[in-house]
Amino acid sequence: MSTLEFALVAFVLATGLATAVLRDVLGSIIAFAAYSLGIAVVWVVLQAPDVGLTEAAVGAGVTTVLFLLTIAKTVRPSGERTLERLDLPALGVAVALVAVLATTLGALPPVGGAETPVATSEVTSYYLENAYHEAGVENVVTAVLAAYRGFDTLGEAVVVYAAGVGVLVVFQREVFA
Amino acid sequence: MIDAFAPRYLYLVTFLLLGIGTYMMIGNRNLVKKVIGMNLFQTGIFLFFIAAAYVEGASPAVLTREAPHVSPLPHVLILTAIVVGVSLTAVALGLIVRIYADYGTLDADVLWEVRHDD
Amino acid sequence: MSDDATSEPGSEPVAPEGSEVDEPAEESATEEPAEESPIAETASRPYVESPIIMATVRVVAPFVFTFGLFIMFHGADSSGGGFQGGVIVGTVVLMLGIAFGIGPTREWVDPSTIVVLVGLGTLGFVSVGLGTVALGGAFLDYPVFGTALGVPHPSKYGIELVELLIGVIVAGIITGLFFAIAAGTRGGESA
Amino acid sequence: MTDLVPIAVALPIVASVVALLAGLVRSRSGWYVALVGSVAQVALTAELARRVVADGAIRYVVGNFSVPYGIELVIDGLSATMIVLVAVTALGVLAYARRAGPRSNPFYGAYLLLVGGLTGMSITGDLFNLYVFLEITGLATYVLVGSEEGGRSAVAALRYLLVGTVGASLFLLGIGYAYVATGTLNMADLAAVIGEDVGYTATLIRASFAFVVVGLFVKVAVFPLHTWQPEAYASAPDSVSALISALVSTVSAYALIRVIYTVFTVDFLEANPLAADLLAAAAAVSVVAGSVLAVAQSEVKRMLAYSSVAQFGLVVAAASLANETAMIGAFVHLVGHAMMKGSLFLAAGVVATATGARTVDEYDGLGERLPVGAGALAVLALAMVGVPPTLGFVGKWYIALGAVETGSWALLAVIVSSTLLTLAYFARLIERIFFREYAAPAGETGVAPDDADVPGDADVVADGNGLPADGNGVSTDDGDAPLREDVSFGMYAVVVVAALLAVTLGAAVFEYAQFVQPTVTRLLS
Repeated sequence: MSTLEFALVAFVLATGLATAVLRDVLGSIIAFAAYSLGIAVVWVVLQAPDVGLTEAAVGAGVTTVLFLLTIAKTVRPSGERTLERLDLPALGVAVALVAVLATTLGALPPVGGAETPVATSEVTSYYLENAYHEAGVENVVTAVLAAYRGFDTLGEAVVVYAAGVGVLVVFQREVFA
Repeated sequence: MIDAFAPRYLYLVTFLLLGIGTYMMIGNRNLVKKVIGMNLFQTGIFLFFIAAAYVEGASPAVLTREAPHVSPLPHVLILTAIVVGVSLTAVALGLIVRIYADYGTLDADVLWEVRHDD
Repeated sequence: MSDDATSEPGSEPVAPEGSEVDEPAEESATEEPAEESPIAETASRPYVESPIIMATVRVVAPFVFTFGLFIMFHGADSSGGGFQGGVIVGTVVLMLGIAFGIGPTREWVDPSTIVVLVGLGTLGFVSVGLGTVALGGAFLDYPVFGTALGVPHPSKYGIELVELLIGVIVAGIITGLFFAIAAGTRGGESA
Repeated sequence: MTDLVPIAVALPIVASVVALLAGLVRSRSGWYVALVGSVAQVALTAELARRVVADGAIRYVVGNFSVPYGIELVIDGLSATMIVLVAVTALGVLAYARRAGPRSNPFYGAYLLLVGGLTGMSITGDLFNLYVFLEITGLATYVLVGSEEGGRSAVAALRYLLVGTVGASLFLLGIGYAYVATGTLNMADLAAVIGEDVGYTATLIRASFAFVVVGLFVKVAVFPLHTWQPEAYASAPDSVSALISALVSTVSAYALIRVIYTVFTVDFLEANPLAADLLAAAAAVSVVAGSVLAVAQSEVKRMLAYSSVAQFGLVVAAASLANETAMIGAFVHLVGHAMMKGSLFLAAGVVATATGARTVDEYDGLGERLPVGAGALAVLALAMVGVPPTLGFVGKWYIALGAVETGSWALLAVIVSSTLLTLAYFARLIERIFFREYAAPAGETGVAPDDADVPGDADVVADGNGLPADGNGVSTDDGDAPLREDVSFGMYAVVVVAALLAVTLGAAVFEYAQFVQPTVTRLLS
């Protein structure tokens, strides 16, 4: 792992932690936007540019704007303190979860290894070999997204549509006015 | 110990993000921050998948780039999951705006009180 | 990358809005519902009236729009796709809303047009699947467009069509969510 | 033509969009679109079920790809059961929602999306695709819960959204572990790779199992992960409470069984006896805790909600036995519970609409004030308790037989005690309905009579009768129903028909058992 990668991960964790401890919701949202940008760069570093692009557009862009609109419509707790008070039961649950998850760490294949089941799987090599020939596009991610797993993508489109319908139902409207 | 840990540290980051997200959803009283926590929780899982797809020295799964390529499948899954995440966030924020219009507060503890008075 | 284009206009000008509104609302944290007062006033008022931002947006918006379309069709051979492109196109409307106020933007983009766009996008996607079935293939079986209709590179164009439809849905929903959340609730009237 | 399989998912989605768009032309037209869509969906799923009966399981790969690469859809006896149940229930609740509302077009858009999501969950043979449909279902459910006026339902919906998302995310993490260990996502392929290459005791597979099960436990609302559920059911509009209590947890429980037995298989449970024990323990705790909490409720809808926590404990208990009889019992109980609990919520809605009574105390003397509604409610409650020969009895009987066959005496004790506990909370209600005098509180006269509506509901009469698509030409004995203001004939008809079905369908279970037998045998082999 390079220094750059390490600094990046440290930045992501720091901004993630900041969203949790900042008492001011606006501060928390800004920290979250920074976190999203950081994680988008992590995706790019991990050779997932499509995911990086989406994360940047969605996490740092759309989600942040929606959060800001929401607090513009609602309230920010007044800032008598900078940091949240520590909630011990919640911390206990979080630590327990991390501890349980950490027990699986040794069993996970090393990141970046060429011999992991994901990298060597029949499915992965099939996609890489046949995407251009069967789906006619150079970007295998797009080929898998729209062709091989097109049904998932239909579901994804329906989820987006559902969010729209959902907001209409929640606001009891017929149109986005 | 370190030898076993170093190549897997990204998974540990995943777990820590899940921990932070969990903490925020339980510990933070402000509803907006709970939703931010939900987003952190989800991105933690995204990292799990993207890290699993990564191969040292490989290029993105675009055929114009030279082989070897990283596995495209986890990327596709996470693209879908990101979309799901933003949709959930949008609906959650819609609900929050409505809750605020009705109760004038976003404090989860106060809202539970209000609810029990109904 | 596109990060700057999408995030910058959003995060900056809206930020002061939050701090303005919170004061009157904070003390009503008791039983009293806050009614419409803070909502009605913010919905009608433009976000910022900075001529600089207006001018910038006027210049930048067409480029961002084109960039969004480019990303939408770009996904076939390199990174990008309908979803990302749709988000960026939707961002254009967000930018307009922030620069010129949500009210005027909403008049410009008719709310029911958005519903129609989103509906037609979703219907279109499902119809691609149903269409391949009607042409004798499986659901979402793009090569059928080639064998039955003689479309060259049927898979590629099928994928592009789907990406375009996703882009339409996403751009519409982003715009719609923006308007809906900005407008807030409308009392107890059920539509 | 097997292309009907993806159309079973596409149809409700198309109907949903049409409902939304129709709202631009004419408001309040959503119900009619939903009616047409639901009728078509019932016909479509019935046809698919007929083919499964005739030719066995249908396998379909979307996009004409080959199997582990494309997404596979599978309809066998169990998934056919689910899709028919979803379609019929959705149609039945529509008959109720005609008058009871909500009436906006986006509401029916979400309603139909829920049908599409649940159908997709039932028929998919791909683990990640299951996650996608789980989230579509989730989104639709959250907003339906939040569709009631007032802040209470919004708070409940948001809480449901947060908890439900954690559940779905844990499920996704479980998929991640399975994928990292195997490199594939197709359920059948996963089972093969896990069995041949990875092994059932690998840490990654165990972790995957744990996260998938815990994630789905949240969706099923197994104690103590049920915290979202009572408030969500209690604060939603009555038609929504009925729809989601009947379907959402039911299909999630089906997904749980599907994943445990199709992906991890019986061999996993044999290799990890602790996993099966923990499932059984969670189930037992859920049965007892759910029942005890139900007894403690004063609001009727909350009581019914806690009752679901207990009843799904029973289903999970049956699933943990890995025994054919118990598994058939689990499905009989899933279907029976869906019908009875959904109708109980509708009956509670009828009572609340006609008399305003929403708490147990307010049910005093209801038998005289509202004989049909109260009678149907009592019959459904007795069926839920498991009084022979009702549907509730047969399901529990099969599960108990399964427990005897495997020698799981502890679980048998749980099942028997569950019956007594169910009796405890429903007896309280029935006693108030029939053996207490109604003491009218000052100024309480239910809903004021305003609009006479009987003629306008002629079309609903037809739907009410069309509801039992699964045979038993029941004629609605409605002659004596004094139609009170705002309780439409359709509302009464659904509840009465469901009560009659709950009593009579028990007799049809033997044929159903024969129908699912081959699927269950294959699932457990």
